[in-house]
Amino acid sequence: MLLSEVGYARPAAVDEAVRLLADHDGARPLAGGQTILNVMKARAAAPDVLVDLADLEELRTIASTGDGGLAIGAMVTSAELVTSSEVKAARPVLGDVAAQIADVQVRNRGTIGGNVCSNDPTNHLPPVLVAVGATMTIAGPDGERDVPADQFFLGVYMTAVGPGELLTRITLPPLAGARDGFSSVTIGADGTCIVNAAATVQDVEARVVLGCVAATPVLLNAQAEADAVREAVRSADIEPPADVHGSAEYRRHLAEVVAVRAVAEAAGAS
Amino acid sequence: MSETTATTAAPEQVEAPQKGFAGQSIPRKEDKRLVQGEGVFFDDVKRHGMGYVHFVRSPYAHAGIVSIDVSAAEAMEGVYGTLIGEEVAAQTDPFFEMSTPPGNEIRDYALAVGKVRFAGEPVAAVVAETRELARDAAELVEVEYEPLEPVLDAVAAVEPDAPVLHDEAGSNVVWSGTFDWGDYDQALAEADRVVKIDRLYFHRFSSTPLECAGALVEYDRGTAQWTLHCNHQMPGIGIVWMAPALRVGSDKLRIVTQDIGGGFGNKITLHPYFVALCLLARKLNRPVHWTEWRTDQHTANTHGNERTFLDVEVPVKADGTMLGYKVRAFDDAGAFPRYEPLGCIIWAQVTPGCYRWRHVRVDFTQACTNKSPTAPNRGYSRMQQLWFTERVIDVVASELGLDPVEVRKRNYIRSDEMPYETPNGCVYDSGDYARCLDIALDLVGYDRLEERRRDAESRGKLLGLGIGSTLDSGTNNFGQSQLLNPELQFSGNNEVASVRLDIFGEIVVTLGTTPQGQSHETVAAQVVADLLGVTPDDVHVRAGHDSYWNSHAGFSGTYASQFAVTGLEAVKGATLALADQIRRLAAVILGAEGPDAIVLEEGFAKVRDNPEAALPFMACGAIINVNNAGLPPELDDVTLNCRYVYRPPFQVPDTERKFGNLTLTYATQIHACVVEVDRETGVYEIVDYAAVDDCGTRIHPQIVEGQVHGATAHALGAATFETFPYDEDGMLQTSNFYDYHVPHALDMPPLKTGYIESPSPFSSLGTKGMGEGGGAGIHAVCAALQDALRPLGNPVVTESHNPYHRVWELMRDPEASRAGVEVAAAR
Amino acid sequence: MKVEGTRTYAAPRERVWEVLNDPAEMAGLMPGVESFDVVDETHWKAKVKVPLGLGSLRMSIDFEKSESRAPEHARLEAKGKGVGAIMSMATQFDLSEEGEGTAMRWEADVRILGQVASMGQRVVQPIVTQQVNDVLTALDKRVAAKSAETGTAAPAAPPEAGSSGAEEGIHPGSPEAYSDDPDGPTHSA
Amino acid sequence: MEPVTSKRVAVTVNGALHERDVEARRLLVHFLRDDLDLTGTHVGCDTGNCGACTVIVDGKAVKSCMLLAVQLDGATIETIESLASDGELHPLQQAFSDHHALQCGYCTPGMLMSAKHLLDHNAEPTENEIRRAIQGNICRCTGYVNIVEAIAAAAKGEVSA
Repeated sequence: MLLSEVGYARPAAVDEAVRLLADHDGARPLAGGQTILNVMKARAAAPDVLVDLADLEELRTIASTGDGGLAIGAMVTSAELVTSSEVKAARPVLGDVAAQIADVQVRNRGTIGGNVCSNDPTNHLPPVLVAVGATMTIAGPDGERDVPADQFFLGVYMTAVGPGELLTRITLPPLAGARDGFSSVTIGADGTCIVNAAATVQDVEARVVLGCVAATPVLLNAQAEADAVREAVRSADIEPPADVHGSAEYRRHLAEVVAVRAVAEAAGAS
Repeated sequence: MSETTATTAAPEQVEAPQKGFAGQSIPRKEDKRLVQGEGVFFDDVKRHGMGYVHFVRSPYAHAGIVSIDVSAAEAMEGVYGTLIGEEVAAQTDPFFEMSTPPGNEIRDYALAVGKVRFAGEPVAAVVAETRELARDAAELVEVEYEPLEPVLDAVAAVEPDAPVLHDEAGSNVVWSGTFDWGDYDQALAEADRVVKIDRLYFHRFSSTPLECAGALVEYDRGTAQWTLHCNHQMPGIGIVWMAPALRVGSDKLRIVTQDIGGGFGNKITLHPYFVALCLLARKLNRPVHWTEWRTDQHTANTHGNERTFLDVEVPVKADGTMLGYKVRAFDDAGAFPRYEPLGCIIWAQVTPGCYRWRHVRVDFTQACTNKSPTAPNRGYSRMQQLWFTERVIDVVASELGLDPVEVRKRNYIRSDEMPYETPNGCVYDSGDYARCLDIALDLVGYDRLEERRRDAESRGKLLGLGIGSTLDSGTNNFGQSQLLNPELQFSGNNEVASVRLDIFGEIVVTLGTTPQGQSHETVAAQVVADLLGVTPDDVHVRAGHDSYWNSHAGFSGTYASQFAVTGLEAVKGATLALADQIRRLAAVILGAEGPDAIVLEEGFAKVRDNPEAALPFMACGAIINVNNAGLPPELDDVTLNCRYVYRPPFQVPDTERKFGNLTLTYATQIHACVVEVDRETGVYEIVDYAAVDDCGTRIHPQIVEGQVHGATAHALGAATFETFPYDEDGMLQTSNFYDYHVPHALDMPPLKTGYIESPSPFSSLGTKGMGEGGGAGIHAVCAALQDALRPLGNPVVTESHNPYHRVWELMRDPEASRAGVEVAAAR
Repeated sequence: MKVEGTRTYAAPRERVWEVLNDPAEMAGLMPGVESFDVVDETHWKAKVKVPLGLGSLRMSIDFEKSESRAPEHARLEAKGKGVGAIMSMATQFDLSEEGEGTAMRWEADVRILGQVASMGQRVVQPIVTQQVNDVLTALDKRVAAKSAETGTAAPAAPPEAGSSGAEEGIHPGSPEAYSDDPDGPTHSA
Repeated sequence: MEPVTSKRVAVTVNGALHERDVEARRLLVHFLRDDLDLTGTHVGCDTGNCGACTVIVDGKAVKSCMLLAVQLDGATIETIESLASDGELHPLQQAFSDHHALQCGYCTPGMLMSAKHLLDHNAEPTENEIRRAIQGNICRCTGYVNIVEAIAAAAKGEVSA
């Protein structure tokens, strides 16, 4: 509950934030803080400096892109995703899934950027963003670079955001006739995730992404049909972690079930 | 989603229409401060110059302590001082142990001495200027350990080659003994069948009160007295543990509580932490403040008892009548016995559960393991036993193809048999289990069960109904401790209250109890108001407990479902004494014939037949306290300050036969639960739930119902989500609320409640202790799951905790669970 | 928690052995090493800052080489201590010649005790796997580099990104390097 | 700009402006409880699960153990101490008492702030909306039955005088 001593800075602009992150070894961005503060309370990991992104207004916007997609600032909260009419219109799955994150208070603070950058295996958004084919924009000392979501997640609590870099924006392509679905098994209603899956179905092709079965989301491609999805999960040979909420075997089984359900939901979505 | 339905059935025994406040759900006196954030919990108490304590805890489940170096911590700026086990061993004596050898050889101190026996055990303490600094400094304490092999299972712990936790005891056995009641061999001879179950397992969890433990401790050098502002829920017993360990008289410890954020038994054994705080306050000559955090509470405070039942045998007649049972039970006490081995006998209060089983043989062993110590936890020790009896009923019914409702009704003790003496001499005071069951079944729509099964099936779900029949035994006879250790000088029980009329006529009540949400201020005021002819608003019940100023008796505290009997009998006794004094005083002042001519109404002592002659309570208080010249000598003993100690009518049990009445009252809970299981995932949802309660006369129905809701929520949490499992290294796997999922608002099923009132013949108000319940929800969920899964190869639910993955395993491999169950022909 | 696997190197067995048995080389393989002291031939001490993405975990680690049969087998025990965390690891590897190159069969038994363990197995398990992978990836590169220095064999396919990334919360390898299969898909030539 | 390990912050709490030097590492809940003596806000866990520390910051319910006090410079905070006015209980407080929606009272301040946040944004919540609104608040005494009833009653203005 009690944090180690930590430095704090609250830059007014993205380039200043990037400079702070680059200048200080062990600096980490502080977005909503709903994961990193917990880790710091446990003193399981100790950043030396927190760079508070609260004043970076340009990271707080949700905008429709010209092609009907969405550009979401990294500091947009889960609560804002839930109520955003742009999200509802363009890619409703994002709001639906954001509504299942923890609880009201956490959704009021927790951000989309923080959720994906922490990449806790139990998080819901990483699989969704991989499934929809989002693009992650990372600002660094040399400007911005784009990383596709399926290359963004590198490990538990690790992503493609490097030293002196900052995730600023997440761009979702337009649905363009595709449909999204999501399914999860959690401990109680909206509790800690046991296994989840997100799916995007275009015509008869499904992109299925499994969460909480590995350090990073697992992307599979299959025909959008139950047996094919099940087979794709089987042949992915996942080795899920075992814990008190489920053996590796149970998670492997659930992965098939939620994958099929996510695809079915996508197929049924209008 | 939720609905609360009081059954329309008339109460079992209707007395004359209620006159007065008892029986009414009046507004709670506690609420005004609590809804405004103006309660005073221990962590809200501050003192000038106080230091914050942080405990250095063992990362190992079992290890020798080679060395502890606190020099770097002490050298840090802002650090006031430290305490280590060697100092504790020098300055204190080990805590009193209740067991017989070898269990009583165990030496338990405030900090680990020489060795650590569970992960999270405190090995040192650091005090600093701020909370954060104390933790920083704690990281600088260097402890060198020599890791030892841990033992993590009670059955394995008593094997000859198991690692031994307490070298001084030479064995991990805390207590073992055999209970043999009725004639089990004869029962076997009479039986037509014997149902055998290899293993049943009741898991480890706790009620995890939302407020963790803690204290602000002050030491007064001049008087050598400590004051502890804390949340100990049983100060009387706490002092009995602490004072001898600190080598002082009990008067040197003053325990003060006001509001306590839930206890559920988990705050009964805080004495090791508190002794460490006392030593620090004395050593550093400054107040010290310790706040336990959630992770600490889960890893190193108290857990409920974990129990394994092996080699169960149930002799059954062809018609489904069960004659009794035989079992070997292993209870896991964790690293130190502390409140144990009382759990080795408390279960015996409900030996046959709700059933007319007459022949029982139990071989009971309790052992230490390298896990967090256990302590009483809502439903303490009886819940484990009641789960066992309910599993026995359902497994036997299932194996013999009998209907679980019919089997229960056939075996339930009948209302016309009350008071009923169990095979071990306990007396069930009153109740009507079959009627409660009918109400519960009615509430969950039992008559439409098959129709609902088909409907669920059409949605890919399996529907099942389960019943949990339990008893909440209240008001312990502490003489039961002599069945464990005949040398112990405890017996009976007591509780105390003081009621007085103050100078301005205020009615002031102090209780011996230490409530943590049980509404004692309100309920005590109802009883006092009725007896003195005033309103509850006129009755000032002191909030919390202060061992200096509150009357308290040896067994005072809030535990074991007893306030409605012990607490209220004490309140009633003190109030009657006060009423008598007021009447005597008024008779003299008003010139009435005698005390019997005086009635107490609306804050006045009035002459019965002359309403004009009335003395307000304010005058009574003033006359005795400040205007007493010239009072006649017959009023010499009138103080208007009356203390009453209630002692239940207990005998010392027969230690040879382990026979006797162990509890005064038995409240009944019959729960019915309907689950729907998802065939693909094992995820299940409770779609209908009814809790029917009978706690005799209800003084405050809303509060009683609140306790029913709460006990049900605890049971449902334990059934599905809440568990304290350890990995092979002895690391707790659920040390926070992410992994130890407690029910949230969306997790709770729609709850229906019903009640009957079977007044206890053994309490003058007809009340029975209640609030703990018997874990009926756990039993009902187990039974409902077994019922739901029947079409999938009839798996047997053998564990009390059934998370989704466990249900999935039962569906996938029913034979694995069935392998341990056998129906044998009787010999 | 046990992790194990096999890998092959496009380098002679002696080369791989050299890297694995030189404490200085070892120091280069571990993530976030701040100091490394050789106590004697079989005992070393290190202070590391284990990168955990959200921040680092400092640990002091004592190493003991408990078995060594050049150039084929070695066993190493490590005991680490950090704030709220105790790590103990027993690792062993066996090298065999495989054509021009070397095959390594390895296993590591890692135990994490203390408060860090409370973060839950589903987090700790992948992190441990990840750390082991970091070491193996660094080993790949080191063997390849050493081979390049001496020109004995073609280098193994090196990972793409810079190796200092791990300390900064970015992983040096491609995403696949962090799959749960510690063998990694394709690190050998 | 250079990072600092402590900082002066100005926050408006329950209508009063407070300026304090505070360490960067200090959690908002400890700032409220220990520095400002507003002890009505409670701590029930150390992982942001239990919601006992819920307060309203700039109109939004948040868990005060999941924020640093330094993040709140310039913010407006409402705690449980602000709910009653002039000795009159807020309808939610009265409803909690009417319906026996509290036993030990430890979760109650956080629960009430979550409920207030709900009613501030949704005057006529359904039962499910009420349950979702208090999903982040753990109560270990009541099983939530009476809490849900109390919030519904307060929304409808059905509270005793």
